[in-house]
Amino acid sequence: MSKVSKNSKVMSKKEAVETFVFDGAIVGMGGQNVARCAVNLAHEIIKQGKKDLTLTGCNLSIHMDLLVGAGLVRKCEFGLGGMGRFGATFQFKRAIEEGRMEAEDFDHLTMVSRFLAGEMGIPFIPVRGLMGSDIINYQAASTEKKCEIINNPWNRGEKVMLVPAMQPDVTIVHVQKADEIGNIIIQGIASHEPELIRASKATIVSCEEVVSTEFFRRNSDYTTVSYHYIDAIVEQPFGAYPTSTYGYYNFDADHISYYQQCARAGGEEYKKYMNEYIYGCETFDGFLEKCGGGKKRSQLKQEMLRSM
Amino acid sequence: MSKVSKNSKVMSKKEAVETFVFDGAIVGMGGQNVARCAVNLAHEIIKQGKKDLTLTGCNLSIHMDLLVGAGLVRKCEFGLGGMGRFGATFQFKRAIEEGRMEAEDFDHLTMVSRFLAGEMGIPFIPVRGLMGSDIINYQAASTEKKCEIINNPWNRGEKVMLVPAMQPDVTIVHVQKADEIGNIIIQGIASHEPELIRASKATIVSCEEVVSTEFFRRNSDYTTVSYHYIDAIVEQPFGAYPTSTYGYYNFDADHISYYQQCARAGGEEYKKYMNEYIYGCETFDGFLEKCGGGKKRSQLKQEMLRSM
Amino acid sequence: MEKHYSKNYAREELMSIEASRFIKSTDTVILGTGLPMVAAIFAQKTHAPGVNFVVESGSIDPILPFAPFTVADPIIGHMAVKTGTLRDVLGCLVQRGLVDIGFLGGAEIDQFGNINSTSIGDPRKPKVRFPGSGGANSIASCVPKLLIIAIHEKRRFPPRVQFITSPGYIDGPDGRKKAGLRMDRPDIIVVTDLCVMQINPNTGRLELTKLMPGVTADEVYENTGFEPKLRKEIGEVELPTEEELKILRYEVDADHIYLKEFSKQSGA
Amino acid sequence: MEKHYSKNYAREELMSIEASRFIKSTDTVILGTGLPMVAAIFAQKTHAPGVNFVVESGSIDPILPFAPFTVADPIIGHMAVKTGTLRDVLGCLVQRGLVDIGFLGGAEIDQFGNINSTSIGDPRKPKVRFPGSGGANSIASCVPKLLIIAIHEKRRFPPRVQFITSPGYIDGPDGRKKAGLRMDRPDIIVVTDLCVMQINPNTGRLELTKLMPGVTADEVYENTGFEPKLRKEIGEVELPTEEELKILRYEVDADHIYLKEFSKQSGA
Repeated sequence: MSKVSKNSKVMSKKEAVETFVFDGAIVGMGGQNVARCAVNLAHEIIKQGKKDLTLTGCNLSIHMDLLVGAGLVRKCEFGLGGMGRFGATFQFKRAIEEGRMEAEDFDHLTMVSRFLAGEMGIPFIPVRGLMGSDIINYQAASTEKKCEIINNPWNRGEKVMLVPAMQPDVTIVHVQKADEIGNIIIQGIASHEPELIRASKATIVSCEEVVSTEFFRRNSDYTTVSYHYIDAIVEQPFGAYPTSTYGYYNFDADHISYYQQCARAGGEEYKKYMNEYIYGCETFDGFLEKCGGGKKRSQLKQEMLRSM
Repeated sequence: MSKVSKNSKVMSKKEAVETFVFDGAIVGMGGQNVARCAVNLAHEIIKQGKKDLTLTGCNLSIHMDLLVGAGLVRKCEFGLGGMGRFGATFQFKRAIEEGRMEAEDFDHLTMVSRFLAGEMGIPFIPVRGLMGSDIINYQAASTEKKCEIINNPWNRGEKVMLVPAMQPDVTIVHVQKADEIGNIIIQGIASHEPELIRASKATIVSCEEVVSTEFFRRNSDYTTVSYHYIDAIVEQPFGAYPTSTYGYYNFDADHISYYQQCARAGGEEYKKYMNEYIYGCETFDGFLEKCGGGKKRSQLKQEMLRSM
Repeated sequence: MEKHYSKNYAREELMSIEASRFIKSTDTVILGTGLPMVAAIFAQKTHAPGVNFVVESGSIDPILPFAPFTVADPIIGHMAVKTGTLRDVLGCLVQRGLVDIGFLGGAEIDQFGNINSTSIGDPRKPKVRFPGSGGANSIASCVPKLLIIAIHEKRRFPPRVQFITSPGYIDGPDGRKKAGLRMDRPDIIVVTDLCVMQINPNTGRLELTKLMPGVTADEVYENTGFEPKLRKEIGEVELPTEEELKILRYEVDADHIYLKEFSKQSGA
Repeated sequence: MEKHYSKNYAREELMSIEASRFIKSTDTVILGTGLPMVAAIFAQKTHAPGVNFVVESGSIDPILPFAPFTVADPIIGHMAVKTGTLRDVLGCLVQRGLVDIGFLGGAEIDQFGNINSTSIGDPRKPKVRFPGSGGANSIASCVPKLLIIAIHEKRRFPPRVQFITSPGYIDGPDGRKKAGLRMDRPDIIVVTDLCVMQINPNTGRLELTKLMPGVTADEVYENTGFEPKLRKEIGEVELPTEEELKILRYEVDADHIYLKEFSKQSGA
């Protein structure tokens, strides 16, 4: 059985999440901070109530916080959880402080090195960091062995830190362009995503637009990741909202701030947010309408054009 | 002292080779087979007689064979030495068979993994190959430790093959476009070059055309390697001749075949080639003129256009 | 559709066609230079239109109108979905475990399916030096199915290669496992101009499974340095059709780079 | 050119300007989010026009017209020579050893220059959870010069951080070497709104090297959880010029995202 398919992978988010996300899965998270978080796919996972998830990535942001807030996450394995000037990811923060969720702290470079080992099919990889830090002195109860220090066979006496490969069960990522068989282009900064996607056992891609395979074959120098690693293509314009998609729209500071207010308050206020903006929206397009609709969308498009 | 410079690095090949190539250096070789070999820089190294070189790369081709034929190479560390349908790299073949040159055989993936470790600043990296082969049962006399097998700390009992990082002293590479501070774009297949260049302590780039830095800043998704790794920019149209440069010109089967005939014959016939085509040409442009001049060049351009 | 078989073919041609038959339309195949390209492109143009190729130099799923001159021929990236790097192909596809078939040639192939493309004699001062591994070692180490195509000559098929560049079963059924190779029981198929040999994973040895039309087992034994066991259900290689030969001769290898022109070769 | 010094500034403003003075025009600097961006962009707009920035998210040498909101703000790639990946920046520049300065903030900074951005209390069930390392651990592990900018508060400068996220000298002059860090004696400079402290590699401890105008050493001690030794040649931070303040206020942080508007802050 070939692991790679060249058939059309275009499907609904519902089908994609039903097929590739399962209870207990390790879920790779694309995007970072206020940029290109696959919020539309996070909403769908919440609606389907896939639980006991382990989330992994570099800068886990609002998409992670939503899943944590929905009570679906048992562990995060990451470089950072937060939203920069918008403050902490409050549901994440509280879940850790209250001992309801495991946090396996690494560092961005360590995480991307682990995905690199994953995409290369090798079991571990050295990193120059971590040594001397408390990151290696604590590990989550469910982690078997976080890291290992060995002697450098080429320079005895030199200690070398090894970290294990990470191959998530399924990764969710939002990109600018994809074709129906799964070739994708990420425009602008690509963070940890090329490595993450290729390391994952399955990947669900949501995209701003589906373009032809011919487009990729005519611009083959610009393909970020080829179809070999992709399992589902979901077309969802503004799929990263309220975070940004480079070249398409800015993040929405108003909605993010409102989310942060609810997430920080927690309790009823957070439930209200979830009910109104997730459970209460039949579709992601419905969510977008509720958040300001076409007027908001053209404003965010304009803002993006100005910053390019 | 900062290791990175943003000053103009445009210089003559003479100055570039004088400054960055030294006797005994480990020289990284860009290009492969009949594509984008930095033949113009190999000619300059030969003219300057830089000796006791170790050449490293994946598919070492005519640029390597010329340096070996000129008697400047003491060792090759590589994936393959050859020219596909044009046959062996005969000077290389003979130098090994006669015990005049060390051959440290690896495999393409192993070499690129070694460059990957080099560019990442880590001391070694695992590979899944080599085990069970004779590649690990022989090593050149000058090699300290070719590879090491350890137990996987995450799966005791599983053997894992490690290979050491490779950071060449200087790499020579020919690309399509560069700016004066050293940003480069490789069009078409890029083989092992991104990793090789970033792993190297210095890199000399020859290019088909020097474009503005503005060009890179306006097309920043398409930059292959940023200026941080580059030390010299040499503008030399047809600098890969008689090998090809994608988007610019095809390889010249006639000249390659003629070279192969001379290299296979060796002795006087090879000396005659070297005298006529290298020592006898004051400049690389002079060499190009001798090889058919403008007529040949437009023929090879036409051939490239037809294959794109 | 009725098949019009032809007997006007060279064995080298049928060898390429037969090798192509082991490729399915759903396969991802990594191609070495030479005859593997001829056979694989032939497969894509005939029974396996969906097959996707990757080439070590960085070309991912190109559409090759004819067999390129080398893995670095400018045509190698033609209409690829991605023109990437060696790491993309050998690292993130082959070593990552996503490639179904590795398709190689080799200077020496032994009874265990080991391939030598390095040297004859002491590797440090060899009698004959070959080009070396290229990507072959990694490919042979990692893929679940290895397809080897080679002209059948006695010296090319010794009992034991003089240098294992790319491991087959090394020295027996557990050879790969003992050596530490994760892919410990791959399928290995050798297609020559005389026959097809396939590995028996329980013995770690090649067995004779098919003969070219008109070739006898004795003829194979005479030209082989070891004695491949005969499979019970030994078959005959299916003849090529006229259509197949036309595609091979006039589309895949139109310039006769890899296969001599049949009319010239046969003196017809 | 004569300098017109100004006394109409907030200490936070001078803190950013002072931090920027440690950046040279030839430096490659990796920028964390927040005040490091303000100070670094200020340096580029004034005395260090040639400086090149890299940002962990993958932006290489962007030209930033103003301080971005986060490391993933769409403006972060503005006019970059390459928009790449996290691996490009933290792997192939920082870990590779090509970055001169790491520029960070931190929730807690101790006398050894260790930074905590992880948690207060038992890390498995902390009293306060911070965002975590991001790229800071790798940066602090690998760069030869670490620049830290932070508001001076006693609880922010404890004798020992509760969690070493990013190692300074760990526990003394040989702390890094013992831990196995190759970059074993980096320069560490801490710029606050009260003073400048710099590491003494022979003791592995921060020393007080400069005071903000009008601030006394006692005032620093009152607001610090440890007692930084006084350097003999202790100096005063140079006042900002009117021109510098104008650039800081109206170009770098025009929307007052990072620095409060001075007029409002001072009540002027």
